[in-house]
Amino acid sequence: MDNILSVLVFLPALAGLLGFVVNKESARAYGITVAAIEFLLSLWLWVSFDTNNAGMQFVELIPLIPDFGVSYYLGVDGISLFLVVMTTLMTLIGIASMSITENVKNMVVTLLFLEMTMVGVFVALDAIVFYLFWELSLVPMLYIVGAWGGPLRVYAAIKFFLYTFMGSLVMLVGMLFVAYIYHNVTGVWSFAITDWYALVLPIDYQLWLFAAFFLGFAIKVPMFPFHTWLPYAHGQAPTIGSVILAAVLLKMGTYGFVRFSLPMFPDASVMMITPIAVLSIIMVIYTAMVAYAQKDMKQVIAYSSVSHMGIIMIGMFAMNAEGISGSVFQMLSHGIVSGALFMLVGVIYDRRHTKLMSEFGGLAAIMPKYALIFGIMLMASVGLPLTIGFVGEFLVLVGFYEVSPVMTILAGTSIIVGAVYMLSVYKKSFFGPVTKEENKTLKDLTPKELWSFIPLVAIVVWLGVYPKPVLQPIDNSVKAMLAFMDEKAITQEAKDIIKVPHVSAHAREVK
Amino acid sequence: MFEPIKVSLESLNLVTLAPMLAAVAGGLLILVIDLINGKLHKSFYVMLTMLILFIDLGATLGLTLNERGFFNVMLEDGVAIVSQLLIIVASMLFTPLALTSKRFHEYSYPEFFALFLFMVAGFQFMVASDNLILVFVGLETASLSLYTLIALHNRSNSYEAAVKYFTMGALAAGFFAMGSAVLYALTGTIELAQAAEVLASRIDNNALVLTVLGSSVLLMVAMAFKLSLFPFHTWAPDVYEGASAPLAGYMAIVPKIAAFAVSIRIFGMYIDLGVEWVREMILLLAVVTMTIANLMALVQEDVKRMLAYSSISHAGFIMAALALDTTEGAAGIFLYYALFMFTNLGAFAMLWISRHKVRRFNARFDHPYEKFAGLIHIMPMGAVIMALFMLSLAGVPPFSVFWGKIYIMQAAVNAGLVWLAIVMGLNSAISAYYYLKLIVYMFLKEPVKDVDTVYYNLSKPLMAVIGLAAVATVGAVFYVEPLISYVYFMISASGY
Amino acid sequence: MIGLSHYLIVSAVLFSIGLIGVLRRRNLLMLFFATEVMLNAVNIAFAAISHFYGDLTGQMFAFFVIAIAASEVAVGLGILIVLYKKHGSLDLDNLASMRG
Amino acid sequence: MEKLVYIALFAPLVSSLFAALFGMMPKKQFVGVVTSILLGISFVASAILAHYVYTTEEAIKVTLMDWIGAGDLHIPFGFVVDQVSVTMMTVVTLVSTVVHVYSNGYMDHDKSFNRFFSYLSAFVFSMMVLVMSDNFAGLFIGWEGVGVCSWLLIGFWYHKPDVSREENPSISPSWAANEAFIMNRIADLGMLVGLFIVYWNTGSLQYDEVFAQLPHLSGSVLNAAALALFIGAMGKSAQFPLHTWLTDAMEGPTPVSALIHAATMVTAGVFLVIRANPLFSMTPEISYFIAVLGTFVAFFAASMALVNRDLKRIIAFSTLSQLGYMFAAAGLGAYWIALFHLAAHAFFKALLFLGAGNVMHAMDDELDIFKMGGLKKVMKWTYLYMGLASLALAGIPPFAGFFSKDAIIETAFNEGTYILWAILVVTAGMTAFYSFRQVFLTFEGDERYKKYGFHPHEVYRYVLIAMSPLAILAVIAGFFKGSFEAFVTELLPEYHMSEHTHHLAWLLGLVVLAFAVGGIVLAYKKYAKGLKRDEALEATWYYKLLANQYYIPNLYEEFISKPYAMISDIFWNRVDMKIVDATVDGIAKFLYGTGDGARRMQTGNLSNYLNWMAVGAVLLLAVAAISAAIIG
Repeated sequence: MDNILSVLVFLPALAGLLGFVVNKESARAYGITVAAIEFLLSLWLWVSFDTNNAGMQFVELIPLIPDFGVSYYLGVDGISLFLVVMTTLMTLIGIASMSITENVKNMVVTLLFLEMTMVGVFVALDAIVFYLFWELSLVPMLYIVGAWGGPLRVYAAIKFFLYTFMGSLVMLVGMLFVAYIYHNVTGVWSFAITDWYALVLPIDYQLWLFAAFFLGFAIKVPMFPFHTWLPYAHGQAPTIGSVILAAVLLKMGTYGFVRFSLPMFPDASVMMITPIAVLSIIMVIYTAMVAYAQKDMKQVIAYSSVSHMGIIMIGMFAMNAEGISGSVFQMLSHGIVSGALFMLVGVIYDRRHTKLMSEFGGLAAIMPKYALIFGIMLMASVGLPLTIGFVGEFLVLVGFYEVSPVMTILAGTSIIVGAVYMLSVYKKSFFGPVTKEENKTLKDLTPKELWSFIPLVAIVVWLGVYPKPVLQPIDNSVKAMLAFMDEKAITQEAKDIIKVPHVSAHAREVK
Repeated sequence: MFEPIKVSLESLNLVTLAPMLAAVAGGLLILVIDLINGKLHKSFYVMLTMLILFIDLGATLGLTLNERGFFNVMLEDGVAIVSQLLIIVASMLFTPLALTSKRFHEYSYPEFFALFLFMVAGFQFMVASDNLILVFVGLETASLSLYTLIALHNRSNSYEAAVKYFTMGALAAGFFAMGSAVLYALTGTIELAQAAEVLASRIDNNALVLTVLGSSVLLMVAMAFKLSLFPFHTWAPDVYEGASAPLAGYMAIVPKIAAFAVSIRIFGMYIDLGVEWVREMILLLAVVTMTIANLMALVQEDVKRMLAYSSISHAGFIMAALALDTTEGAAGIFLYYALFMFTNLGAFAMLWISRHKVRRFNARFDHPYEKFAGLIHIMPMGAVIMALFMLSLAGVPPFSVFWGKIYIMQAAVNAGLVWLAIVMGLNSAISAYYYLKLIVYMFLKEPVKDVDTVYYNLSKPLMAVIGLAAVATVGAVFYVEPLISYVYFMISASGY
Repeated sequence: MIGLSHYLIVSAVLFSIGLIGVLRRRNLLMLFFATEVMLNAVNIAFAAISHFYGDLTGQMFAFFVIAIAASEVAVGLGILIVLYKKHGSLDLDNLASMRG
Repeated sequence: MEKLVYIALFAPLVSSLFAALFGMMPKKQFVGVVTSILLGISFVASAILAHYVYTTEEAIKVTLMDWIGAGDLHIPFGFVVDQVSVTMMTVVTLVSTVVHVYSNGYMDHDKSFNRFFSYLSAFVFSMMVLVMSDNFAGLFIGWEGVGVCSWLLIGFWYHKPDVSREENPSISPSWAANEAFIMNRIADLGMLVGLFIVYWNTGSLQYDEVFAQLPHLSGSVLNAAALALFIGAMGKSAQFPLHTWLTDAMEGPTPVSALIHAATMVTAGVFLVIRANPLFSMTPEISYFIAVLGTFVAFFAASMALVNRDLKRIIAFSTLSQLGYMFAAAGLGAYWIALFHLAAHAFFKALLFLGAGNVMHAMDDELDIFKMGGLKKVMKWTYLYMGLASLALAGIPPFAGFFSKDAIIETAFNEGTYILWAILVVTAGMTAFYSFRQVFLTFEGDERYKKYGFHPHEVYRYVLIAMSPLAILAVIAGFFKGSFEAFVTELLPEYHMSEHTHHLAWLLGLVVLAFAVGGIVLAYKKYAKGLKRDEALEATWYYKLLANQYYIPNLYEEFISKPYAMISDIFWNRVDMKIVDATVDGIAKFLYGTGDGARRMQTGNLSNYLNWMAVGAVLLLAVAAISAAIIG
């Protein structure tokens, strides 16, 4: 099946359309089934993926608007493959664990459309197609936050939409400009990212374009100081919305950096290492402190997302394979872990209809399973070795250390400040005596809830102990990208900083 | 003694006139039929109008490219043909909207349809000539018909709208005429092609700067009025509000297409001659218009009025393409309208089906946002389609307007005006707010009253039109390619 | 000797008078007259320029302007009559139900 | 032999997972039994491995699988069993086994019995990973693993509420657990940085490869690496200024204190320094710093122990003090002596803690030694054990502590660092004093507990039996000093006293002994006959200073915790909400406001509209004229 990517993209959309016909009572089951099929398909994609090939695979290329250079161009490499798999997985688990009772059918249909856009973003190799899915993903999310959210939902939804929309329009101008240059150089219109990679741009163009793309991606990530939409969106979104938002939508921003900014503007990227690192460090420390000040459990997780995205960002700009692979791995890790944490908050919210930590306390005694899973995810979140959270964070910090020891130490405080707010959440909610009468009768996780967490826990441990199946394809593609960036860089500075690994992945297998 | 004037029919090349003649003859036919039998139902006239427009369309398609005719006043170049096609298609979309399930005053007069056809003919004359006399005549024919059509809606607001539009239109006509006079004084001709030649030799004469300035500014005012550019836009919101919804939607497209065609001819000439300030003026108008109109749209309480401001903003957006004076820019204008047409008419048609005889929600407005609250519960399909139109207008891909937007933004980038593209982008972001506001009302709020009748006016033909608009909006990605190549070919063939 | 420029100045002055009338008048009927003045100013200009160039197009334009002015008056008065029937006044300050 | 390595390593993991299966169920006695047996198996395997290494003098290396591979970085799960690690393995598994058996009795009535064993075994597994790993990353896994287990176990009784610092200096188990975790994390950052330095300069994290590369590195790099790694060690081994968590960690169940916070985990820092001795021996400045810090902590902790009234805290301070001794030895280059003291200390300190656990058990978790006294009548065996352990701790021959501690003090003399030597000698005296102050106040004198209505009783017999190996080792471990030296110096650098020192050895020993005996005698005089409180002394500033741990916890709270919380709050409420977010909203509001302003031009009045047109025309003219003037 060579066109598996198209199937992956459009199956959920088609299923969403057909979903309108499905009876209300069966909508949930329908959603789970479709998401499961989609997940299995993505697993198949992984299985049939050639892990030794660092380039694009399963490429599909159909000219769409040749006069304008737009084509329907899809493909995956090691970097995007796992983001696709994570997307389908989190959608499946999200739908399966969904606790919404109102308008379930609309929710299922919306989620399926959202899944299409998310998969689309990760497999698109044409800038316009990428942009198309990128923007479209806002719409279902707007609806999810706006229709099922909390009291401020409309404000949050619109803020989310407009903020990201604004940024991405600037990015669009950047894309158009790249296309223009490409046309000037080659005489052909093309929006294909792989074509764009071949462009060697002068420094000032690179810088301006980097800035344009940066705005689009940074708002999505969200980087400080563009992050304030996120706490609102998370605070108001229903659980499923937060899960998808944190797990997948934020990754679109960081993915954009790997897919566009780094390979297209290597020199600008190198020049921007320090500013980006500074912003990232602010994200890491500042938002961690803000998270510590929160009273609402969900807001803590929301701000912690920003903090973790800081780690991802800084790793991306390490300009060596350790850092970038770690950063991509950390995207997956953060996707799984923060998704799970939001689901966990959702569990308690369903029971108590509050997320204020002051309302809880001593939950460990009443809901031991819940406390256990929360504890595992907490540990993964603070980057405990042998959980998924460590691998990425460690690699990121290793990688960036080569660039700047001092900034690495500052970013590394993430393991301290992260522990501070996470442990404080755990202490406030789970430890201590049970003070509130209504908490004494809370039910522990139901089998349904438990079974939606078990796969996540399994992944957290599996990829913490044995990340190789995932890390190696990522690493291969990253190495290829770095080699390419190094070759393309025009300034000596960039050539010096971009580090091409000389030892291949297999050279030092287990002896 | 005067020589007898011998004009051979071939040299007149009447084919170039055929489209307009079809429309005019059709209008007359309707009047005659009404004289013979005054009791015919509006559906008869609607269908007749459709047929006449069809003939008109056929005649337009049959035109040979870049042909002149009728004492060389007709000029059927690419711009003319493309804009005529757009005008006719938009008219064909508009006409069936008369077939509402409720009766409306204006459609009971067959004159409505006759006037409508005269108006179409007027616009066609306007675009199909580079002779300022004919442009002026076409402009006035169309405008006078349009004022009447607005007034026919028979509401106190409609009269007010008609008067405002009329008065300001008369002033604009004065400006246009004066501008033509100055240009005439400058060049001794009112044919743009010849004027350009003459001007080219005189443009460096510093003594004439004032005249060039005067002519361009006067003509610009007249066109800016037609295109509803800030600060000449003031009529637009009121007129849209006073006019019936379909007519408002129509006004946001057809007169502007015609005005753009004329503007391309006139201002393209100036820019080609190296009169940079014309470009500056256009850019300024464009940027200010799209921004201010956007900001004003933010604060509207009525959907129709919001859409009025939104179409002003879109006009500003397109105006920017005019400043580029590149083939892409000119093609962008028509491409944008071709894509915008369906969405915009669809959106206004959605308002049309919810039009009530009496205002139920608000003392002043017919279509306040509250009216659409919870539409998803009342009329799910309608809400989804309206949302599609709104997203398209906001420029969310892959819906139709998005393609127009990026084409124009690309054109701006290609012309070296990256800042303009960024301004366009940011404006799109601002505009998203008010479009979203409607979506929020439709999807995220509970209905305010138990409204049995949001889809009060719905009928099969209206559903068909809206359905067509929705399909065209959603499926844009599939026809953008042929559209671009056709428009681009036509525009470049006519030398712009 | 009265030259082209004199005519043009007259035309410009008339045009300005018309414009000021349009801007200052509060009665719709007067306003219409003011626009007529403007159009006639244009006619003078056209006629004069036409004579200056020895070219008939200007005069043709003037004729068309006259025709259009006439039809404008016809349509305009029609609308005014309906308006007057509804509102009972032609003062444009009373005509501001739509705003904002 | 490989199988034995895996058995030794994974038996605790299996044990932990087995116990975890029943983690949420009511007490199951067999869980305790099975885990104890599995730990015993691990011990046996370790012992066999130790024998193997001892006899063959070769290390066993195994690689389980790849762990992380990215860029040029490749980290396998590799384990090495050599002289150092096998010593640690044996000590760890031995103490663990004893503690597991002991816990069967101690946790008898706890409703989270099963969970406790799960955590405890998980800890042992982490510790085994820590000591057995053949690379720094693996060490870090264990390092963090023990941290988490320590967190879980300190906070084991998480249901206790927070109380004020006056009431309980540790506030609550969960508070203490968090404090321990976060403080360790601070140090772990240092450790990570050490790893990064090592990796980027040697291209590997494998011990052997790294150590082989060391001679090629510059001094500053070595110093940086050594310092960073030592910062890591400071956290885990609770060295000043990261020491406060250790005493607070006493909130955990006493077996935990014995195993984790005395015998094993806290010595991980010392282990790291010993493990990385090739690095530290190349950085004399850092090593000297380590020695100085160690000496300081030895004295500093002992001083706080002098006045403390809390049974477990006294032992905790003594642990801290002994860790100081170990660092002093390691810092002075006597790695094998540090390791020897580490092992010996593990035995007698665990014994001491378990004894304290017996007392607590008897006294219904009362910890104030001022409320005890005369317990020897009911708790003979415990008295014996604790007495033995205290003698060993005080360094009285022929008990284990004498041999190990004396060697350290001798080393300080040998290195010519006489100030360190003097401090260490004085500290030895203090150690003897506070140890026996505690023993006498608890077991001798008047039976103050009766006043408070306690009914103490001796613990289960099997618990006492379980403790006996530790007691025996506390007594005899010192005798193996020679063979131990021969064994570990296969790997570690040898350390010999100079001729001069050798001559004075008996004299030096005597001085130390004199101080130790002096301390005991002083304690006996003051406390053996019963508690006579010296109000005047207790009111002095230095007494208060010591009793309040030099006010360091308060200092941390006032200058770190509270400002952190305050700044966090400011960041959130003032910066994030009022500046960052308000700017965004401000832009939106500005746009909206502009729209509201602009709509005012739309008056509805036709005359205004016409004026606008005229204004527009004039403006256009102006713009055109200006740009014409500019552009030309």
